[in-house]
Formats: sequence, C-alpha cells, structure tokens
Amino acid sequence: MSTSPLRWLLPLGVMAALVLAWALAVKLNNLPPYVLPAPDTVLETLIKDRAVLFASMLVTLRTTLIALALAVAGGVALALLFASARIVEFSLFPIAVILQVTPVIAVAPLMLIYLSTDTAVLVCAWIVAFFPVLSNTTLGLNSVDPNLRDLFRLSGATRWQTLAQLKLPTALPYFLGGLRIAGGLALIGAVVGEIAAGSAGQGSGLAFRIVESAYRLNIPRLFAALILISLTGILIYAALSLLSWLVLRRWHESELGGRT
Amino acid sequence: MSTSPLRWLLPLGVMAALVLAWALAVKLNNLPPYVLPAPDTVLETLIKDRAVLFASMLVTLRTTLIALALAVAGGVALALLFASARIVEFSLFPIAVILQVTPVIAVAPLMLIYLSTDTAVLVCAWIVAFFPVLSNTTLGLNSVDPNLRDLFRLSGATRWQTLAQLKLPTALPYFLGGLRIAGGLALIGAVVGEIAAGSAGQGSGLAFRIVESAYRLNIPRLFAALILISLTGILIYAALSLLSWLVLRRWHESELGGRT
Amino acid sequence: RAADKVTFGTNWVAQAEHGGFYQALADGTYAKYGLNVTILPGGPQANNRLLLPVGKIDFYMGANMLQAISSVVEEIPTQVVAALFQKDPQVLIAHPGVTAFEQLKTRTLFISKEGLASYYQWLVDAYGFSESQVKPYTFNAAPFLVDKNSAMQGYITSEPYAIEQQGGFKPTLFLLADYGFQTYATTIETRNELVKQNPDLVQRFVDASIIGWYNYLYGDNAKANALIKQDNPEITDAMIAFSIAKMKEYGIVDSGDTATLGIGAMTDARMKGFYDTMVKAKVLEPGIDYAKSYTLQFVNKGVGKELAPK
Amino acid sequence: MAPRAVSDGAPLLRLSGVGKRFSNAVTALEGLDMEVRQGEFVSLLGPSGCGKSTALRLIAGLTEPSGGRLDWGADEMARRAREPHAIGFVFQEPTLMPWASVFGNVHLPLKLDGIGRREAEPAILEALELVGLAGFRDAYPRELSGGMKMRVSIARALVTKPRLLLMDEPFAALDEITRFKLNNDLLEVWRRLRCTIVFVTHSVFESVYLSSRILVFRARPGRVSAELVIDPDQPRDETFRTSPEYAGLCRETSLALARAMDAT
Amino acid sequence: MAPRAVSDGAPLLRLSGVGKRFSNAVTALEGLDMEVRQGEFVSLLGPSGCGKSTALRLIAGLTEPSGGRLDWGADEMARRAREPHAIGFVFQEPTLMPWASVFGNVHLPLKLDGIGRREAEPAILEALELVGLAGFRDAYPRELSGGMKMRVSIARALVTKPRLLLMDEPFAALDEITRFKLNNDLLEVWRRLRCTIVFVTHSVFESVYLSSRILVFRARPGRVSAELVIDPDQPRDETFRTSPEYAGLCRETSLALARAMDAT
Ligand SMILES: Nc1ncnc2c1ncn2[C@@H]1O[C@H](COP(=O)(O)OP(=O)(O)OP(=O)(O)O)[C@@H](O)[C@H]1O
Ligand SMILES: Nc1ncnc2c1ncn2[C@@H]1O[C@H](COP(=O)(O)OP(=O)(O)OP(=O)(O)O)[C@@H](O)[C@H]1O
Ligand SMILES: [Mg+2]
Ligand SMILES: [Mg+2]
Repeated sequence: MSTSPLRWLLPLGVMAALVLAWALAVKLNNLPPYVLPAPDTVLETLIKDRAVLFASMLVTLRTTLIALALAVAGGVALALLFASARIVEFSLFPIAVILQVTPVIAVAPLMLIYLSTDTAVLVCAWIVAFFPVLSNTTLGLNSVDPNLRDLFRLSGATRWQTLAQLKLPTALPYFLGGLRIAGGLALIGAVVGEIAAGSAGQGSGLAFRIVESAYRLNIPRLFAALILISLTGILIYAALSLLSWLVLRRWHESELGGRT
Repeated sequence: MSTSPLRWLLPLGVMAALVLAWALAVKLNNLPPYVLPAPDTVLETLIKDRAVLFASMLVTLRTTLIALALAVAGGVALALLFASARIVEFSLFPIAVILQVTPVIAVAPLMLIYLSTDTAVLVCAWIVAFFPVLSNTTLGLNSVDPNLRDLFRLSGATRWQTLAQLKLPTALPYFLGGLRIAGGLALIGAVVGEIAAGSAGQGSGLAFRIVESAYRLNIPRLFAALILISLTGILIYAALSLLSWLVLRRWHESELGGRT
Repeated sequence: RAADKVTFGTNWVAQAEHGGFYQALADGTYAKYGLNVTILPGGPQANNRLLLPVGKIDFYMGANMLQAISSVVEEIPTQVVAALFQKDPQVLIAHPGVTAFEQLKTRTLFISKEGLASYYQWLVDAYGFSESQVKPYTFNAAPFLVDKNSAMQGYITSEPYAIEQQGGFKPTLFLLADYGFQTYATTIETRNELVKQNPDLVQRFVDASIIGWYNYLYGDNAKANALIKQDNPEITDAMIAFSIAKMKEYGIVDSGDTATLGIGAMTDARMKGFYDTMVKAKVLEPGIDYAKSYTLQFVNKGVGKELAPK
Repeated sequence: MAPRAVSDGAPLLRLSGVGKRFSNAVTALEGLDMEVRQGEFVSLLGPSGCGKSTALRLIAGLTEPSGGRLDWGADEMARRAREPHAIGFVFQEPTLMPWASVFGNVHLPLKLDGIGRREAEPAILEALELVGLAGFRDAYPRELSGGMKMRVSIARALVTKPRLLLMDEPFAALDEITRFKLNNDLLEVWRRLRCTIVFVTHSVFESVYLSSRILVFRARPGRVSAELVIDPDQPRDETFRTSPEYAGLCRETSLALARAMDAT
Repeated sequence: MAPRAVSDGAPLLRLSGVGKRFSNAVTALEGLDMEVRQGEFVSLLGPSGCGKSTALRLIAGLTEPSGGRLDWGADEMARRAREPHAIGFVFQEPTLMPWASVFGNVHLPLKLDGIGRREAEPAILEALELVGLAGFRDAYPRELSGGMKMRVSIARALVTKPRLLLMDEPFAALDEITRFKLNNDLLEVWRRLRCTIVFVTHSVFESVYLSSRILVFRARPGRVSAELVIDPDQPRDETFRTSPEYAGLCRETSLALARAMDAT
C-alpha cells in the first residue's frame, strides 16, 4: 500500500490542481500582483531570490528541528513525570497549560532581557510545540491494557521496566500522532519566534524575509517565502509519517490499513 | 477519584507555591516593575483595571470558543472525509498541513483585503486550532478494532452507520485528546489573530491590551492580561477534561485510572 | 449636494500623532469641504496599507517615503499627495550618559525588523553602525531599561514618555531627521486613479486635513482629543500633551519649507536628495522612477497658513 | 421430541480447491474442498492453527481466497442466505464494543437494520435470557467475566434470527452445564429457524452431539482430511449422550482427529 | 512413570471469609474459604461468572479483597512463592503485547528479570517447543490463531519455572489432542518443578485428570460449595483416563457442579 505510486502521484495531482486554480483565479479576475501574485511570478521570484531565500529557510529549518527535538524531549519527559502518579498529573498539568496558552508574542520581549536572541526564538518555538507531545503521550501512557499492566506487576517489573517496556510502547501510536502535530507547530513556533524575538538582517530566517517583503510590498517574494514554509511543513510531516509507518506497521491498526 | 478534594487542592497548592516563588524572586532581586512586577502589583492592576480587562477577556473568549467550535466542526469533517478512503487522506493531507504551517501573522494582512476584521481573526484562530482535531481524529478513525469492523460489514452496516456507530466511538478518546490540545491553541490563535488582524482601540481583545501595555511600558497591566489569558486557558482545559471524563469514564482505560 | 463618503486608514491606534485629522473631523472642517470622513485606526500589526490599492479605503496615512517608493517598485498604483510631517519622528533613545550620536555605535541597539529593513541601512552607510549590534525591538522598552549600555528606536512622541514614567529618567533623544534622514512622514497616500479622475475630492481632503493640523497645533484641540480618547480609551491627557509638546519642540509638522509653502509641503529637491542618500546606503535600488511616488499637485499652496501664530 | 426438519440437501455453498496465503507467507489453507448444504449443522474440527477460523471468514466473505473458488448455490434459499443481516457470526474472541452496555451490544445488529430500542427490546431480552444474562443488561463489557462476554456475543448473533450462522468456538469459555444447556438451546434455535449452521469446536463430544456432519481438518496447509456423517433425524438428548452409538461416534471422530494430526 | 513428589501439605495460603464487591455493586465473592497447600494441584470449577478469575486475581495480589483475609503460610517455601517472578499467571485472555513477536512475548518475564536475549534463548525455545510453536517465534500476535495466542501465553508463564502457577482456563481454546498433550506436559512440569498449581477449568474431565483437589464454586455470591480429593499418587495416564475410577470421579464431580448450579 505504501509503495503504490498512487500514494505519491495523487497528492501531487491535487497540488497541481490547486496551483492551476490559483493561476486561473489570478488570470480571470485580473488580480494585481500585490493582491495575489500568479504562481509563475512567485516561482520566478523563488528562483531569482533563491540564494537569500534558501539561506533563510535553512535558518528556520534549523530552529524548527532543534525546537522539535526539545519539544519531544520536554513533552515526553513531562508525560513520564505525569504518568508516575495521577496526583502529579493533576498538580502540574495546569502549569503545562499555562505554558501552552502563553502568547509568545507577548512574552518574547521579556525573554530577550535575559536570553540571547537565538535562545529566545528557540524557547518560543518550543513553547508552541511541546504541548501536543505532552498531551498525547500522557493520554497514551494512561491507555495501557489493564491485563498487561497486571502481568508486569506480577512479574515484579520495576517502575522503570513497566515504563520502558509497557507504557512507552502502548503510548507510541499516540506519541507519534502528537509528534505529527508538533512538527507543524514547531515550524510555526519558529516563525512566530523569529517575528517576536528574532534577529533581523543578514543570516535571519524566513520570518524576517516575510516581514521585510511585506514592508516593501514585495508580495511575490512574500509568497515565495510562504511557499518555502509550506514545503518545509509538508516535508516535516511526510518524514514524521514515514517514521510512524516504519515503527507501527507491524502491529498497530492505524498503520495496517485493513488486513485481507 | 475525581471527587477527591486533593484533585483540586494540590494544583492550587502548586500554583500558590509558584506565585510565592515569583514574589520572592521580585523581592530578593529588587526587580523594577517594568522587568517583572510583583504578584500583588499585578493583582492590584487586575482589580483596578477590571472593567477594561474583563471586557477584553470576554471578546477574546468569545473568539476562542467560536474558533474552537469551528475547529471541531472542520477538523472532524475533514477527518471523516479522510477516513472515507485512504487515498483521499493521502491526497488532501498535504493541504491540511499547508494550512497548519501557514504563519497567520504573515497572511493576516492579505486576509483583511477580503474579510472583515472579525472574520479574519476567527480564521486565524481556526487555522491554528483545527489541525490537532483533524490529526487525532484521523488517527482514531484508523484505529478501529478489525474484528468489530468485520462484524459491522457482516451486519450489512452502511458506510454511515459504520462511521457513526463504530469509527466515531473508537475515535472518541483520540478526538478528546485532540480537543484538549486544540482548546489551548484556539486561545493562542485568537490572541495571535487579534495581534495580526485585529482591530485596535475600543472593544478589542486581550491581545491588544497586551501590545498596548507593552508599548506604554505598563508591564503590570501586561501581566494582568497574561494572567487572564492563562486563567482562561486553564478553564478551557479543565472544562474539556471534565467533558472527556464524563464521556469516557465508563469504558476507556485512560479515564478509568486502574480498577480494583 | 450630499457629502462624499471617504475612508481614511491610519497606521496605528488613535493618538496625538493623528491629531490634525481628528481635528478636521471634530470641528467640522471635513464637513465644510463636503466630505463625510471615517477614520479607520490601524493597529500593532494590522496592515491597512494594502486596503488602499484594492479600494477598501480611499486615503491612507503612509509612515514615510520609503514605503511610497517601494510601491513604485512593486507597481502599486498609489502615490503621496501630501506630507504632514516634515521630519520623521523616528528617534534613537539612549540612557542619559550618552552625549554624542557617534557613541551609539558601540552600544546594543534595539531596532524593529521594519527599522532594520529601512533607516538602519542608512545608519550603517552614513555613520558606520553595524548589524551585529542590533537586537530586535518588539515595541516593549523593558530590555532597554534593563541594559544600561543600550539604546533603542522609538517615536519621539511616544516611547520617551513611557520611559520617563517607568524608568524615572529623561533619556537622551537623537532625532534621525536631524542627522540626515530626510524622509517625509505621516503622508496622505491615495490611488493614482483617484488623482486622475477626481482631483477635486483629493484636493478637498488634503486642504481640510492641513487646516485640521493647523488648528490642532495652534487652536482649541479639545474636541479632537476627545475623539482620540474615544477611539483609544487607553490614552491619557498627559500623553497627548507630551506628544504635542514634542511635535512642536522638534518641528515635526511645522518647520523648514512650511514657513513658505504651508503644512503638507513637499519639494522635488528634497525628494531627490533623500532618494540619492538611500541609493547610496543600498536601502533602495538605483534607477527607480521615484518621482512617480508623489505629486506636488495638491500641496505647497499655503492653505491655512493664516492659522499659524505669527 | 419432534423429528427435526430435514435439510433438503441442496448445496448452499461450495469451496473448491480454496487456498489462503497471508502476506507473511503463512499458508493457512491449500486445496480446501468442502460443501455446506442448506439446513445443515456442520462442525469443523481440527488442531489449533489449522485454518478453521480462516475458513469461516472465507465463507462469511470477510477475506478473499488467494486461490480456488467459492460458489454459492443458485436457488432462492442460497440467495437469501447471502443477504446482509442474514449471516450471524460469533467470533472466536468476544468482539464487544467497549463503549456500549450488554443491551447495546446485543441491540447492534438490529439497530443497523433500522430497528429501534423500544421495538427491539423483546428480542434482545429473549436472547439475553437464552444465554442467562438477563440480569446484566446494563453492565459494560469490562465488568463481565470471560464466559459472560462470550455469551453476550452469542446472544448478539442469535438476536437477528440469521439464515446462516457461523460460530467460532462459541462455548469454549463456558462450564459444562451451561454448555450443555446452550447446546440444546442452539439445536432448538436451529430447528425453529431452519437455518444453516457452520460450527467450529474443539470438543469431539460437542461436535458429535450437535452436528449432522463433521469435517475434520488437518494443519499446514489446512484442508479437510475426514468427513463423518451423523443421522440428522437422530434425536439429540440425554439418552443420545449416554448411548453406545454416541460413544462409538465420539471414538471414531477422535481417531479421525488423531490421524489428521499425525498427517501433519 | 515415577511416583510424583508428594506435597508436604503445609499450607501455602489461606483465604478466610473473603468477599469481593466491585464498584458497580456486583458481589463476585462472599464468604470464600479456601486453602492452597504447598505442591498441590488444585482445580477451580464452577459456572460462568461465579468468581473463579476473581479468586485467582486475589491470590495473585492483583486485586484487594473487600472483606475477609488472605494469609500466606509462614515457612520458607511460602515466603519464596510470594517473591516477584515466583508467580506465573496465565490470564483467561491471551494478553500478549501486540508490538512484540512471539519470541519477545515469551522473553518478557525473563527480560524483566534481567536475563538477556541470548542467555534466555534456550529456555524460550524450550517453552515454545512445549506448546508446539517453535516455528512461529518471529510471528506477531495478530498473525496467530486464537489457540496459538493462548499457547504463547502458556509458554510465557512456564518459561520462568514459577513456584506458584495460576492458570485461568489455559486450554479452553485448544483441540483435544493438543489439550491432552499439554495436560501431560503440565503434569510433567509440575512434578519436575515441584511447584503449586491453581488451575481454573470448565472441563470436569480435565480437572479430574489433572488435580489432586477440586474446588467446586457456586455463583452469586461466589464461594466454595464442594471439595473433591483425588489421590495425588494416582499415576495420570491413558490407563487412568479410561479407568472406571476416573469415570466415577468425573460423575461425582459433575454432580457436585450440578448441585452448585442448582443452589444459585
Ligand atoms: N492475519 C494473519 N496474518 C498472518 N497469518 C495468519 C493470520 N491469521 C491467521 N494466520 C495463520 O493462519 C493459520 C490458520 O489460522 P486460523 O485462525 O484459521 O486457525 P484456527 O484453525 O482457527 O486455529 P484455532 O483453533 O487456534 O483458533 C495459522 O497458522 C495462523 O498463524
Ligand atoms: N471489573 C469488574 N467490574 C465489575 N464487575 C466485575 C468485574 N470483573 C468481574 N466482575 C463480575 O464479577 C463476577 C465474577 O467474575 P469472574 O471473572 O471472576 O468470573 P469467572 O468465574 O471467572 O467466570 P468465567 O468462567 O466466565 O470466566 C461476574 O459476575 C462479573 O460480572
Ligand atoms: Mg480459530
Ligand atoms: Mg474467568
């Protein structure tokens, strides 16, 4: 199923159809480029400005990946802490929720007082991305088959063994689901972080390109940057889906896709 | 378990400890209010400016709830569409990912060309919140017990019946997990949307209060607004957790919490 | 004849820097000129600018000439028809110890992304500032207050007030305009098509706005301030007073050419000078037909000059 | 006891040379030939893992054969037995919906058929009564013992009064007395509904007591290795269970099973 | 056959007046008195839903009694049987980890005991060989038939050579021949390890064949209603299975079971 070429061709077809619709919309309504640039204009810009845009993309991608890694580490670590006892979960979850709903845009300046710019951007991206990992992993850790839990208890499994060999595998499909959400959020978080706390000028990420293009009303370039962000997002999502498939294909319904 | 007073007292205790630590940090380091205001200063501001702050909170809360409702509707509807066939899922998921990773901050000005301010804010909040619902519900819909699926097939269940009576109940715990993530995100989304596309001045939400307080260096008020946002977030999370408990307590492990 | 309905979009929440427009609205000058004006305040990020070319608003309050020239580059059919601020209110704000502009070169500077994309490039070129000393400014002065060895950007009419209140000291201010950043600011932009098809309407709006500014600065501005406070309840009388005082002290609105040409004045010479400086600083490309970004058709007529104190 | 309705012997379905290979290269069935006739009570007997459940799933159309063919009889009866709702299936595992009560689980097939709670109630209660669970109608699956879960699953299969009943070791988790009672109840249902039953069991005694025909499977690859026919008109009761014929038939079946296992 | 090691008869554990009430107000057990002696093979027999599984879970310490007391013997043997790893449990459902192969599932209790893959391999293969699944070591649970899953679960319980083995209908899903073979294998294991076995079954024949003592449960509330003792020194083989004593014991047990059910 996953090797069928349709799996790749169809999404590409849908994307092509979307781009076509976009091109037609621009053409038929005679939209000026500052309202909605045509796809070819955007592509041209993308190629023309590739040096500066790709450099920025790499910066943003780097932040995203580090933030995602930290989100996974932090989210899973917290989930494990919460799973140690329900009472810990009740006590600390409100703090996690506070972190999640804190508008990074608002607190970024305060962070800048004590943190370097790069760290502040990372913290922003992390705050945005860690919660789905935490929440889904906690849900998974709490969904253990009670009979298996009993088996582990009987076998004299230590807390740590129960965790590593029972709870974590059970939580895996939930965790991977949370990871797929967090992937995109880490990217948005990186962009928002760059906007809120990021350095500008040379060597800065896609967010600065977007703000700069908006300031200069260079809308085609703004769209080129947006498209790079979308592509990055799709790539991250595809990579995480592949990971999920590799890990779960032998045993979890969600990746078996119906047996014959 | 859920009726034990500890369930409420402990989180409150932890919060109290946090506030105390905050107060001490301010006192011992002699921090000026524009860096970190003391909790009592913030509380004072909260009481003094309650009229304007609570009015703003209601505006933001309203946006959040509408966005959350739309996120649920949209996320579930898309998940159902995706569940109709794996091929649909492959084809359309990239679009969902694009929507998720689109930095609303960047596109909000473009949205304002065609949408009214309120609608634009809503769309921003929706974009941020819908993905976890979609992603988790899709995961849930794909995790159906294969034997039960066979049973439905044998009983001549229609597509619609299988959906309503098998897939949706199976997906429920996953969906509710996604909802708890989306609740907080809808709130952030509303705040970011207000910042990106929101009208300012009268009748505007907490985001505007924050930006404006920051601009005027009225940091105690900024913190008062932040605290209102955190409280709103915790309230939403608590409400969604309660919902989850009510719905799942009779049958799902995650809400049973170990049987005796 | 019914009054023409027009919408004027600003680029920030209502404040004293928009006073002249509110004045014309409050004291009936717009009405007298046959205009039924709605003022649409902007916000921290809300971008009313794109609403102009697509026709959702008729006039837009441009921040400075850089954006107007960008519009030419991007072939956006808008132009500046009046410049109400002769000097850009952009300042660099430093702690009291700083005495000379050059000293800022060794300090950490909090500059916004927009600033970095515009005037900062000129500072680099003209004064040898460097990008590496910049930290992002996000419209919150706390980082500046904490770091005694820093300076930050700001509007002369607003940030210094908050800093005086919260920091408890009078900061040193360097108005960029006084150091050679000679863009006009707080302009009125409109669509080329409106200029061509209904110049009378444009002229009436420009004239009424100019009169509004004279009255706001030199007449009874109580009603205008009431309107401003209605649109933005957060603002206080003290803030408004501070802003007006600074506008007067630094000649933001009424200085230089306005003595002869009246408020709103623009000249080709100054535009050329500005463009050349910006090209040299690599903020703008050479070869842009910058003259398309403005027109002198509606200003320099001395309208309302009689309202200024002698 | 009334003489039972004689099956008219017309074929309901026939598997010819059916094979089933799973994607992990395990060959569960190969060259399976078997026939099910209308109104029959056929038991499938065979070693663990020989493909009985797989054969049942093939008949139900839940999986496709990877070789050979499955043909349904051409007449009206066969056509009607293939309709949705006409097949009742008791899976080897209880397969209950964890979110529904016992009542809700048994209601399911009727609900899918458009029959509301109120209207279905008598049939549901009757089925629950039959399996001795009338007192547990509001319990949830996780509150039931293993045997009780299986009985809910049996009630669910019977509640629709199916024309073709496929049962995969339905009574394995039950004590002998309950099992004997349900054996008789099942025979009663079979007679009353004149339905066809394909029954997987591990109990030689049970297969002899219940069926009109026993198919003994051998393993890897699974196929029919012996067939025993038992007079369908033989009354099935305690007299039969203690009769020498019964003992003889059991011995014969056990031998066939032993031979099937040796062949592997 | 060598005479089996005689149990020394010291009590391993005793349940006195034990009750178990679930949160949904179902009383599974009430006033349950029973004793398990060291080295014994005790079978629990009783109607479906009478609390056999609950009693087993109580003994294993997986659930707390809501009334009465559970006392363990005071001597060294009893102490050692309570150690972790010393109890083997076969659940009524297979309870396999879906993410691990057959090998991995059987490895689990050893792994939890710190014994690595390499070191554990001989024991694992031996256990798999015993249940006839050596060829399926790399299969995943979802690729197994119902009986095969149950056998994996049995192999997992045996692989640690436990001192106390609690088995909840381990052979219910198996064909008679496999079942007979495993019956004998289990007796062999019991003799070799000199362990204590508490065995839940629904088969009267099996209980008589295997046990040295049979406890017959009655239902709602569950408690012991009869006790049958079978000479532990009686050799268990085909001769025994076809002997008149065996038939007599079976009849007696069936009667006790029938009386237990009538009492309900
Ligand atoms: N989904 C599957 N994937 C791979 N192999 C499978 C699958 N299902 C069953 N098998 C294999 O097919 C064979 C037959 O399985 P089946 O379930 O039909 O046996 P059975 O006769 O019902 O056994 P039991 O009496 O133990 O239930 C077994 O060897 C099993 O390993
Ligand atoms: N978790 C639970 N919550 C509520 N009631 C339960 C629970 N587990 C078991 N029961 C009830 O306790 C009683 C005894 O259950 P138990 O599983 O011990 O029966 P059993 O003797 O093992 O039956 P079987 O032979 O069918 O497995 C049953 O009536 C059952 O409904
Ligand atoms: Mg089977
Ligand atoms: Mg049981």
